[in-house]
Amino acid sequence: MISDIVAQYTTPEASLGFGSEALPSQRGFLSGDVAHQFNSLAFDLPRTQDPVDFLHTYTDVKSAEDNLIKLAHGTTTLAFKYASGVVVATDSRATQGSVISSQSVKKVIEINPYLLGTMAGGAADCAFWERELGRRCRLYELRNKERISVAAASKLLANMVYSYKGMGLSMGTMISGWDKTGPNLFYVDNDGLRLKGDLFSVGSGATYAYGVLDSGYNHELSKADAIELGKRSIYHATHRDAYSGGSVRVFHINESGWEFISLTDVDDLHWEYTDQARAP
Amino acid sequence: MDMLATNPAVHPTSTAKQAAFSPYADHGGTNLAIAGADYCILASDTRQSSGYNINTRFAPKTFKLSDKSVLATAGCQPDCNMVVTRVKHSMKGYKYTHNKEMSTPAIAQMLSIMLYQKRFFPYYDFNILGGLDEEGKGCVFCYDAVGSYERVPCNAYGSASALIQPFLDNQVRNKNQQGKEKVTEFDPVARLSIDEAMRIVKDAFTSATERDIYTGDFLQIFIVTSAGVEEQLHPLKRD
Amino acid sequence: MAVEYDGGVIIGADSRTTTGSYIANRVTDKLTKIHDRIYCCRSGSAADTQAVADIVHYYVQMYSVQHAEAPTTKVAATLFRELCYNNRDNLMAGVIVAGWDKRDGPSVYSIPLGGSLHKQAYAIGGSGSSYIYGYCDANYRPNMTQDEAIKFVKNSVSLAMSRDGSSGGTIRLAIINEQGVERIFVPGDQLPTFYEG
Amino acid sequence: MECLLGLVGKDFVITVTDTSAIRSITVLKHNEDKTRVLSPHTLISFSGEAGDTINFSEYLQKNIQLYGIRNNIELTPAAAAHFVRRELAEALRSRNAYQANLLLSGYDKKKGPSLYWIDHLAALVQRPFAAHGYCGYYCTSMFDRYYRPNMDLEEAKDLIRKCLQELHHRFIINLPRFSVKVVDKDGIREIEL
Amino acid sequence: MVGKNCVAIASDTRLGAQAMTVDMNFPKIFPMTDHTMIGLAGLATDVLTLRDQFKYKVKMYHLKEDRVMAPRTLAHVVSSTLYEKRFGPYFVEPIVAGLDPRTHEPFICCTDTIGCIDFAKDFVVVGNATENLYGMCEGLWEPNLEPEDLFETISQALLNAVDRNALAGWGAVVHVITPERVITRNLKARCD
Amino acid sequence: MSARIDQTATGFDFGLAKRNASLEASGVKAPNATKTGTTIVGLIFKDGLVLGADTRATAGSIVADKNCEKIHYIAPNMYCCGAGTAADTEYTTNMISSQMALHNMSTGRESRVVTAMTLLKQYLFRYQGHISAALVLGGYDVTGPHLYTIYPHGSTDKLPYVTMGSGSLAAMSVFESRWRPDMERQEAIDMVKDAIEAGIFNDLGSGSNVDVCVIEKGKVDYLRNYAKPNERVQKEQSYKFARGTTAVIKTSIRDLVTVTEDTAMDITA
Repeated sequence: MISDIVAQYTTPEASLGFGSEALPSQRGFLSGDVAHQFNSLAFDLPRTQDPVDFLHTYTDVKSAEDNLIKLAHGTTTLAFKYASGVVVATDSRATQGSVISSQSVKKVIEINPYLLGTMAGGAADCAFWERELGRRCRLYELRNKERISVAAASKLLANMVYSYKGMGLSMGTMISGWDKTGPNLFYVDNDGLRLKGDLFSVGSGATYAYGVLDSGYNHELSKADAIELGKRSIYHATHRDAYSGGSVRVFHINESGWEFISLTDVDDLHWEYTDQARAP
Repeated sequence: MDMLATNPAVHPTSTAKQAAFSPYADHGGTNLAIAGADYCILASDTRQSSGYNINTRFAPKTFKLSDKSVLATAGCQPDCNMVVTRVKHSMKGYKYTHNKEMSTPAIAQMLSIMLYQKRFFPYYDFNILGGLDEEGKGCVFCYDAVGSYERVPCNAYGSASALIQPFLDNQVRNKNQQGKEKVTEFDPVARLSIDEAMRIVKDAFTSATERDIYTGDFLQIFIVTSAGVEEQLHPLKRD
Repeated sequence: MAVEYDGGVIIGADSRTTTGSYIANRVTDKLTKIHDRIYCCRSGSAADTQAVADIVHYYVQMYSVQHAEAPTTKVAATLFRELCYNNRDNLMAGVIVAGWDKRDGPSVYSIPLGGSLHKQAYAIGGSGSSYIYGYCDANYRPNMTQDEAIKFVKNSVSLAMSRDGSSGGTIRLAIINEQGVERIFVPGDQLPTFYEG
Repeated sequence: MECLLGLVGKDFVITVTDTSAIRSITVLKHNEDKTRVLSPHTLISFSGEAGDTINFSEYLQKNIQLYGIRNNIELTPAAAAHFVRRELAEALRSRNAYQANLLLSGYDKKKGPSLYWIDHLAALVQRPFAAHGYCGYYCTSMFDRYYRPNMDLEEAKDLIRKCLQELHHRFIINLPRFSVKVVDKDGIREIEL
Repeated sequence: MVGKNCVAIASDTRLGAQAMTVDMNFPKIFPMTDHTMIGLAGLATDVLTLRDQFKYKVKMYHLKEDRVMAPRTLAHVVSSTLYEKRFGPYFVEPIVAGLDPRTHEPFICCTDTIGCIDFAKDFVVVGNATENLYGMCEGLWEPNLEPEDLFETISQALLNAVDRNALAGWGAVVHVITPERVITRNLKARCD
Repeated sequence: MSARIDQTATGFDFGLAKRNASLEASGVKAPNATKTGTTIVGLIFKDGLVLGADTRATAGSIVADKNCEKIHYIAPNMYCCGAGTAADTEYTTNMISSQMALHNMSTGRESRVVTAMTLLKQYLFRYQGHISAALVLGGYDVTGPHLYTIYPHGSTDKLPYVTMGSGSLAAMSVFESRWRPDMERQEAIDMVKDAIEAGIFNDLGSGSNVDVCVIEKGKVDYLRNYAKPNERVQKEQSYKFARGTTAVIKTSIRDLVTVTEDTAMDITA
């Protein structure tokens, strides 16, 4: 009886913060799968009638309340499959309202040597959940002694995010990689939508990227041309969309996993392309 | 489904109608950090205000975590204090578990997850974690309210961040200056001596004090070097 | 507030104007002269009541020039009523008009927020009045002497000032009768005191 | 929902407008002409509120033609553009703004072809290529990528074809037919892609 | 910005519809007299409408008074034009910069959307990157800069400020007005 | 020859109001008007009165003007400090000042403070507070020194010492504790300076310098920047750039000799 009363007034140990879970949890430190102790990341919720509405009031850009907590948003990312692999390209700008908070964000997240995830929408959401996905893929490998397929990995992410549907997560990501079936590309977003496809662009600059990407794409592109197309599409998006910019980060995936290709400042690209246009 | 047991909408929270109470307040103040080759400078003003009133002229919001790490906070003061307490608490737990001090990058990752744990009831607090990394090079990590972070050569947060940030871009990262070496992501360290950096920090804050009403009173500077953390206090305009 | 007594009227008010919780003026003169022997007490929005009082003052001056005699208190009160009633959506003005004239002798008129006009033996108004209805009903007697009337007003206003947050400061009184007008000022530290717990 | 594109070539201006007249979810008409001839070498194409666009562009048409008759000289495209902007800006004050986004393309014997982008708030700018409506989100970057100054008609038609193909490929709204008009020294004519 | 016997005025050249950049060649600085220029930041349509209005008023003044309008006078013309629309203002914040036609004394000022003039001796900033510009100018400016140095200071202030604001940039133009000449330069700015 | 000034024909034109409403509905954010947080004070002493004001104008939380003038001329013997929307105080005092000049010419007498007060109050009352100007009006006329406060809605108070603006509480604390009737000139000036400095240092909406204006019989001393307690410290270093630091695409120089005509339409056939 007493413990019930006490329990009422003490926050459960698990919610004291992720770090504190390093302490031995009730279920015994060594018994069972050690990984379980990290599973129960309980999120704190505001004690209000409608927590989602609360969050909307204080973090949504469009809310009337002069929102105090602006989250980083706005971006352009793309990925496409072609004959010899997958090209992933992103910009590197994060904006809070019209203020550019950073021009050097890493929007390609290396989940594991064979899996890449991209970041669009909430920077914190994508970074956290794709890092969590990396942890789970590693556990999968340890448990099953083989690398997880891209389809399964993207499904894991979709399910994780789906359990928080409607609570305000903002994520538009592309999971790409190489597995037994060859190159694979999936689009996953915070509504829990998961699409298998050959070519996607996500973010506020996506339409501009699509314009150049679609008109320049064909399945038999050489690796160099594919990389150039990816880079150029991002450049055009950064040029026309105010909320994209910084530099273009390009990755390429083939059978031996992903490979970092280049990080080029969009400013250099702009003057390079304008000179090109004027030259011939 | 081990995550959240029930759908948040039917969570048994109190049904009482919430008055126009807001759990957040902006207590103003500005922070700045510059990472050098072998040093890291964190500077912040100590004015705490709400609305047009000054609560106090000396309310430090930058805290020494260890000999190699300092955390600067800005936003809602109770949230800031809570974050600092929990970081210190976790660092102590880490020390007793692993018998070594947490490195600055380790603290950075932990702080990111700790902030994200409050993703649906965020701390209104914009942190800058500064110090020396394992190789003794200066490092500065800047955060948004829910844990997205990035290692940068220099950064400014708080009410005058919009004023100081471009100034740092120009003077520390040499942006838009032909012929000057740019500071890239691969080596995010300012090419400045401590003295040059200190001059820029002081000028940045006197400029911010001129134009931002929430910045002023005192300038508290932490200089992290291999010799440890040196603290300085300089006066600022009080109007 | 204002009260009729044998031979004249006593008009009195506190001296506090507030903007929110800040006392903008702690020695305000709420007894506004309309004519030689007609005064009014203003309550509600200072801007509205000042504007209305100025306009009535203007009309009353024109009246006295055109009729070569002082207007009766009734005339002044009716002018107030016209303005307050016709603009009642845009005004927040409660006025008490008190004065002495040859025709009716002493008279007190009250014009509350709605713009209606009431001739009364005594009238109280403003945010502090709700606290002293009891006291006034209990202590008012018709045909009081001048001193009794002064004591009655002083006590009533002082009681209101101690209970109502937006009333306070000093008490300003005026005795209006055939001889003319005599101003009385009661400083804040010499108010009549009562049981305050 | 409607799309307007414009492109300045070597000695001509190409203007592309969709030809669907849509009310709520139904296409009422498939060959709607969303342009008006302001003068023999000046064409205006419009998109926006049905009533406003027709009413306003015909008002312009009448006045510019009257100018031609009165002064016995054709109003140059630059002057016409500024006249349109002034009328639109003045309308902002006297009534609700005209909900009309305009592209004005013209050929001036002395200065050659020119294209003006005017939005419903009367912002005016001369552009080598321009777009109104959602097609701008797809085609602007394509114009950036493939546009060259002094393109000849064939190259320009090819670029327009690419843009329309992209719209059919990516844009949710089905715009089956487009009207393509060219303004050059010989005047205004409709061409097939 | 004020320098030694000279003033400089600079602006970005973006015309955008919210997030989409429509045009990269939309200067917001217009010459009014030989030694005076007006910068108009805000809603594009009002920028063009007011440019025509001020040009008209300056030319009429010149015809009527047979003398060139001084920048201080122009500041008051701008201010009253805006205040007339007190309860339905133009969405524009103007800057007036120039040299007095007779004494060549530098003059700068800016006004808010309803015409409150801010006479400054060092610099004035308007537009949607104002906070960034205040930070830069307060940091970089110093008195008595030669025209060439003033050009560098104002350019660096503008470029670094717009690089921190998503809705500004895409090219920049800088005018330096000295008693003898007006030097106009287009800067190589980031276009993202 | 009526001295009455026709106040009905004010120049406000509401044309754009409808357009702005629809613009703001479609998300265009209206840039804000400069507001002066402000500390303004006035007090009466033996030989006249002293007005005081700070010199900071703010736009939101940013200081727009570090040395603006808040003490406005009304008449040779009358000045008026303004707080609230900067443009409103500027234009309102300016308009009444011109009306006072006209009134002075038509009556041939030195103007009275009560006239200006009445003109101001009726003008502000008409606009029901939408013209947000909070004023401290002071002057020395034939009937002696007078000090009024005028609120945006049109109400006025006549007092021996007054403070207005966001720093008024800080300033009033100085006056309430130290004001005495019939003070000497220098003591009055010092008290006004201290009151303004109380506002400058304790209220974020006020700052920079202290302006003082002493008005005595037939004599006015407008002491602009009487005290400058907030000079900026010398910067640590100069940030002058090497010439050529900024990348330039195109340079064009216009020698101010020829006058360039606008591009008129070429009407040759």
